[in-house]
Amino acid sequence: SSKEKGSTDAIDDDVNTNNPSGDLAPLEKKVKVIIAEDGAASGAGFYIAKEKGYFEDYNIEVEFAQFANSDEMLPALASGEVDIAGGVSTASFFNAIAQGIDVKIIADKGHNVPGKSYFTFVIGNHMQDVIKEYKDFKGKRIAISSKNSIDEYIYLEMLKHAGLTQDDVEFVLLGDFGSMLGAIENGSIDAALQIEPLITQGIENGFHTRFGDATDYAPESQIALVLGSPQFMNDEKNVSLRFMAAYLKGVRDYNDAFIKGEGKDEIIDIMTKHTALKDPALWEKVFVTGLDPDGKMFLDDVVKQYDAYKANGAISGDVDFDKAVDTSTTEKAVEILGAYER
Amino acid sequence: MRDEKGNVRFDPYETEQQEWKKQQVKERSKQLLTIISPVLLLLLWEICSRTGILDIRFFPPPSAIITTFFELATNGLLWTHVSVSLYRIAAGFLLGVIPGVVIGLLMGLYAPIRHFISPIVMALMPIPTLALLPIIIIFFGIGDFSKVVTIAGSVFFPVVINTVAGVLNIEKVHLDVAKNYGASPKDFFFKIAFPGALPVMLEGIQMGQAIALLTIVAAEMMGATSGIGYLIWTSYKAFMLKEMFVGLILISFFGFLFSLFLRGLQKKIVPWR
Amino acid sequence: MRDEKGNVRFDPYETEQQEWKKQQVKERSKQLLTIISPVLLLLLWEICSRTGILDIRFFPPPSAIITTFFELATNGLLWTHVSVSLYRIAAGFLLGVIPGVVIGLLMGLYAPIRHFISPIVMALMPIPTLALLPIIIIFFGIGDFSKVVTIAGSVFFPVVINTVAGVLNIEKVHLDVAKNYGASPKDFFFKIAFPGALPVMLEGIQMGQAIALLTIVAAEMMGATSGIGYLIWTSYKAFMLKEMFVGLILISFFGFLFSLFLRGLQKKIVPWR
Amino acid sequence: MSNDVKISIEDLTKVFYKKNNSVTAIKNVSLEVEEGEFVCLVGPSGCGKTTLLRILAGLEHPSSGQFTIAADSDFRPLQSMVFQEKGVIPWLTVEENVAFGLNMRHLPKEFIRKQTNNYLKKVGLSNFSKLYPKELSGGMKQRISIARAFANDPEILLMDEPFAALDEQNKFILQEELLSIWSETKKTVLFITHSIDEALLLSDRIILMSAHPGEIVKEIKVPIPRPRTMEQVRANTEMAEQFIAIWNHLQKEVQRSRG
Amino acid sequence: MSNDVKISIEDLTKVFYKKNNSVTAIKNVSLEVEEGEFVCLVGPSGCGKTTLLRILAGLEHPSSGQFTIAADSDFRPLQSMVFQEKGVIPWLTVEENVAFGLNMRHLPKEFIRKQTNNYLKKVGLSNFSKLYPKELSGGMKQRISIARAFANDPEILLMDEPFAALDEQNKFILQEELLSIWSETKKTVLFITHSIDEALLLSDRIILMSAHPGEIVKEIKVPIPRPRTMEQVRANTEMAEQFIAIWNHLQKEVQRSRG
Ligand SMILES: Nc1ncnc2c1ncn2[C@@H]1O[C@H](COP(=O)(O)OP(=O)(O)OP(=O)(O)O)[C@@H](O)[C@H]1O
Ligand SMILES: Nc1ncnc2c1ncn2[C@@H]1O[C@H](COP(=O)(O)OP(=O)(O)OP(=O)(O)O)[C@@H](O)[C@H]1O
Ligand SMILES: [Mg+2]
Ligand SMILES: [Mg+2]
Repeated sequence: SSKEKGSTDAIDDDVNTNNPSGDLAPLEKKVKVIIAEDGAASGAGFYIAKEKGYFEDYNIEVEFAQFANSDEMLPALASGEVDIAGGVSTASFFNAIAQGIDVKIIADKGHNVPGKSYFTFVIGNHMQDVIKEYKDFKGKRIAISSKNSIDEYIYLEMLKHAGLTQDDVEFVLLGDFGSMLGAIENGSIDAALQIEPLITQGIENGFHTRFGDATDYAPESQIALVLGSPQFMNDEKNVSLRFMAAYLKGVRDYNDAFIKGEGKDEIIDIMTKHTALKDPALWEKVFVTGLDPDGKMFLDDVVKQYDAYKANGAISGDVDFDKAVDTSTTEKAVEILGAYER
Repeated sequence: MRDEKGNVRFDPYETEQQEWKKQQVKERSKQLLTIISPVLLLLLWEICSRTGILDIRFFPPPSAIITTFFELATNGLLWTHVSVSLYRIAAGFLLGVIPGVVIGLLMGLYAPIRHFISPIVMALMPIPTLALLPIIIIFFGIGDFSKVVTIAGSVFFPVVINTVAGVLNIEKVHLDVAKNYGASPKDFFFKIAFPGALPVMLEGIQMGQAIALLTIVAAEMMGATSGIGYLIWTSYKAFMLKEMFVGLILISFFGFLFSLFLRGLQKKIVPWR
Repeated sequence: MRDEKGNVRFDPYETEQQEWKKQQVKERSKQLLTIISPVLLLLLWEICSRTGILDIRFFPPPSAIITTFFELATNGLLWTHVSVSLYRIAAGFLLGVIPGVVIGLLMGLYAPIRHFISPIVMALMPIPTLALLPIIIIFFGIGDFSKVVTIAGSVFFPVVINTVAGVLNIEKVHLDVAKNYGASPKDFFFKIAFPGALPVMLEGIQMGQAIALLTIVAAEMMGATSGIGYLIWTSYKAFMLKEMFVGLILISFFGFLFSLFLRGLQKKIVPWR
Repeated sequence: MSNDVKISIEDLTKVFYKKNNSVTAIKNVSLEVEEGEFVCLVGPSGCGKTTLLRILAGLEHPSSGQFTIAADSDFRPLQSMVFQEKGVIPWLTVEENVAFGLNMRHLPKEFIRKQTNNYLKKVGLSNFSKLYPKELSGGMKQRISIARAFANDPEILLMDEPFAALDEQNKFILQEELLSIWSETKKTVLFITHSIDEALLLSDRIILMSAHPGEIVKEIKVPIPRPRTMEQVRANTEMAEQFIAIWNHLQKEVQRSRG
Repeated sequence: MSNDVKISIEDLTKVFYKKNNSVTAIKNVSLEVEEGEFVCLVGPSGCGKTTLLRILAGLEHPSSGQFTIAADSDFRPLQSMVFQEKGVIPWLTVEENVAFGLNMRHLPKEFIRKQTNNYLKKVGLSNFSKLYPKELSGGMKQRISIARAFANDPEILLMDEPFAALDEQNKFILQEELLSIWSETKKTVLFITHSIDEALLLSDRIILMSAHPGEIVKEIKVPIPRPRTMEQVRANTEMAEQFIAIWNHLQKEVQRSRG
């Protein structure tokens, strides 16, 4: 797909309010950008920007490619099959980079909003009277969806917070979140690190209840990241800048809707269209993914996670964060759009 | 009927006709069983999930699944999923069957080729599709073609193995006939080897069809935006179990259909059996 | 050698011995091919990934994979994975084969049972294991047993189908013999139906074995903490491809081994073939 | 040889009924076979010989009519059938095949062993007792089938072209063996064959059947005294006449059923 | 009938060599068959009859010795074999089976059609030309095999017990048909059989072989003029003597090879 992209010579970043976008000029030729998605709500920025025509304003056509989870996107991203992907912070991700798969970390794609974590622990109904405090997790079976990943990282932070060691609890690896519902219902597991909207659906269906909030012990965890293919970020700067600007516009609408409560119906409409959560009423109840309107990430936390995986022996090789992190395009886009008023 | 001695006699023809009629009734009741059994199963499921024996949250009753089916059908989405998957299955099936047949015939006919390739086939066959997905993506990208290749890959093995077996099982006397009547290599291939291997080959193809369906979920796990496998997978991940069951029932339905279709085709293709 | 007329004559025995020796050499070179071909494949792979024809990040050279294999082997982890998986495969295999054989025999012998069960088998068979995982978890939890059940579920179908086919393919004359010599139902079952169906049944079991291996990754995707499937899946998810390939090669190796083992067993179990 | 009637068939008819076409395989067949008699049934292909034998063997129900087999002893089975080569059960060893009938009747192990060995010896298969049938030639397989039926010690023996698949020399060797066992046991035998020479060599009486519907049209007493040899059969001019008579009958029937 | 030599076999020996045991199937077989002659090869089972025929048919190499088949015409194939029932190819229709040899030689379509129809008519299969062999009886399948070989119009015909699997009545009908086609075409035929009657009915000359190693031990000219009937063969006392002579030879050979 990259062959048909626009010129790469000089960056065209003149702002002109007469442009359809109100800022940057549209590309001369229509360019197609392929975004790898896993149907998660954290792709909100992409969906909104597409539906509200922010991409179109720049003459960008986006196409979504569905993946089961973000790790599987990496080979596709590195080989240029897709231009943009959402990456959950995992050892796999760092490993791929360490082993020469060149991808760029460019913007925030998900963090927990304090007190409203979309990615947090739940406990089974049979545990409601047993687990009252974090230290009550002692001796319990806790399901996590993957090892050497943000999931395990949050899990370990929680244990630290509870004053427990890994030997105090029973770790269960359960490949996907859907299966956790069944497992927690039949008592195979006592608690799980679950994600929205399954948290809310599980509560509605009476499978589990939310337990505390992940920001209690991991307040500034970077859960997911927007990743760009190196070709896309380096060789097609005109496209990537415009893409990022449109994306941020989408993210800002999302914040307007879910944080400020402005235009919520329209956004929920878009979300039901693009994600697996088709019930608008449920959207009113879920704790949504935090998406920074300026694309800012908790980079320190990313490095901290990396160090943790490395200490665990899950990473072979080294990641050069200076090379892997490239926020320049995002910063430039924020510059053009102006900082978001919170 | 009584004969001259006054004994009761039965008309043998009538006796057999009665017998035959009884047989027919039995036959028909067996066919009825075939229809009843899935209905009964669904009914049982309905009752179990209504009475709470089955957890309704995990096992929505068939009636609810059917409602969902019609919802999906009326908004048209379902047909996209079905047609996309059918296309992929068909294309993958062909892409697996054709090389499978060609390589299988070559392996069957030429011992050195057979000895060279069969260990590779034996070694690659047990590797689960699921584990091959990343490699397939690297080679074939994330487009439709990669799904087709995934399916083709799993169809290939049973076809190749049965084709080889088919060729090796051709009766020796037919090879002698061909030789005695001076068949050229080309004639031998098309008049003896291929049709002779066909019946066993078709068994392999039938198996390949089953495997193509089994693979569709794995194939559509990655990089897809539609398809029955995609429907199942995304519905499941979003805990929309009714939609998931619609997908499962669709697969099961198509499996049934394809089996019948291939059995019919088999009768057409090998009329001599 | 010359005969009385002075013509060169050949000793027919010697001629044939020469011929036989030539044949033997050919035979041995074919066997050599069978060993050479996987070696050649690995060599090609090594060269391709060293020269960059294959992307080394996705296809680590076999030499690197072997190094990783020895690393894993020496730290003992590998044996845990292997033994856990072998246990699950064996248990799942048995749990699929035994009911498969029993139900298959019943279906083969009693037409009403066959007509009742076969549509259910036909409908359930195409449903991919991957899609059944959540249901299996709900019913069987996340322990070892759920993996065993997953494998059993996929082994069951080929076994049941081939067992039915085996029973139905028993030559009619053998049924006549049993009837004529007054076999009781029990004797009929054990002396005629079971051994008569055995050869075709064993084909199904052989297929079941292949499927058990194909399923191990799916089975160990969820709730496992060890096993070859777990090794493959977690290595893959952590982008540790060398470890993943070690797992794949192990599966391929065991697939090869099991096939040979079952073929050997088959010869023991059906010596009359 | 006593003159007791062993098999009595009365007005037996068998119709195979199908939706569109029904076949009358045999029609009003009545026949009496004496104790110890060796009767051959000869007739054109498809005339219902097998059908008649299968009815007697309990493998088929008659459409009308009945038959009785006189039982001398309560312990003996009424009848045993000698099937063709394919009737040997491939997954049983030679020994197990011969013991099959006895095993099915759950007789004492020791008795079965003795009886089996006895008949294995009679047909010359003692050295092959542990082998599977696939390792044996066609003639040897047929010996198993014969030994199995005789070992079962039934009231009567039914044989449906047991030697049809054998070559002429093997056929004769087996015919001789059959006669020798038969003369020891004096069983009543109903034997189907297409071979007139075979019928002349083996039987006391030859029953000729017509093409379908199969009816009994003629009976021929074989005049040569036993023991007979093939040379006698071939050299005897009376036999040559008999042969030609039967031959002409069969040719006529075959022509008739084809025309 | 000319006196030209059509098949000349010279000192043919075939050894089947295996690691542990080698079998000399035929040993120093020399034989001349005249143009248009019908020669039957008779011998105990396993004496190498099939082996000899397979060598002539080009399906096996001789270990030593050679043979020549005199070619009258460049267009004709040297030989065609009539295989047993199983040699009929099940996935070809009756018609295609009969045309098989002609099709393999890629002759003109029109010629093939005519030749095929001609021989289909001769063996009475015209009405069955579009059927597959499975729908036919054993006798009809054997007719296909015969028609196929004759339609191919070879220099010589080789037949390996073509009628062994048929019942006696069918066998005779086919023998008559074979003789009638043969007398029209006057092909040279080498025919294997175990049936002495068959050999006496069909052949000009009978070659007797010994049990293995297979050697030719005796030749018998059949004295009855053609056309012959089975009645003649059976009624003729000279024939009966011939029969018994051959019979005794075979019995002796069989006993010898068993002992
Ligand atoms: N199960 C059956 N269903 C229908 N028709 C049958 C069945 N069995 C036999 N027949 C018919 O009954 C007739 C007599 O058959 P049967 O096998 O008894 O003849 P046969 O005298 O034994 O012939 P052959 O000499 O060829 O063995 C034939 O026309 C045959 O087609
Ligand atoms: N391919 C082979 N390999 C080894 N031995 C063989 C082979 N073919 C035939 N023989 C042996 O050669 C001998 C002659 O066999 P052949 O088939 O020619 O006999 P035959 O006279 O045709 O017997 P039959 O009358 O039973 O058909 C036999 O001992 C047989 O075992
Ligand atoms: Mg019959
Ligand atoms: Mg032979």
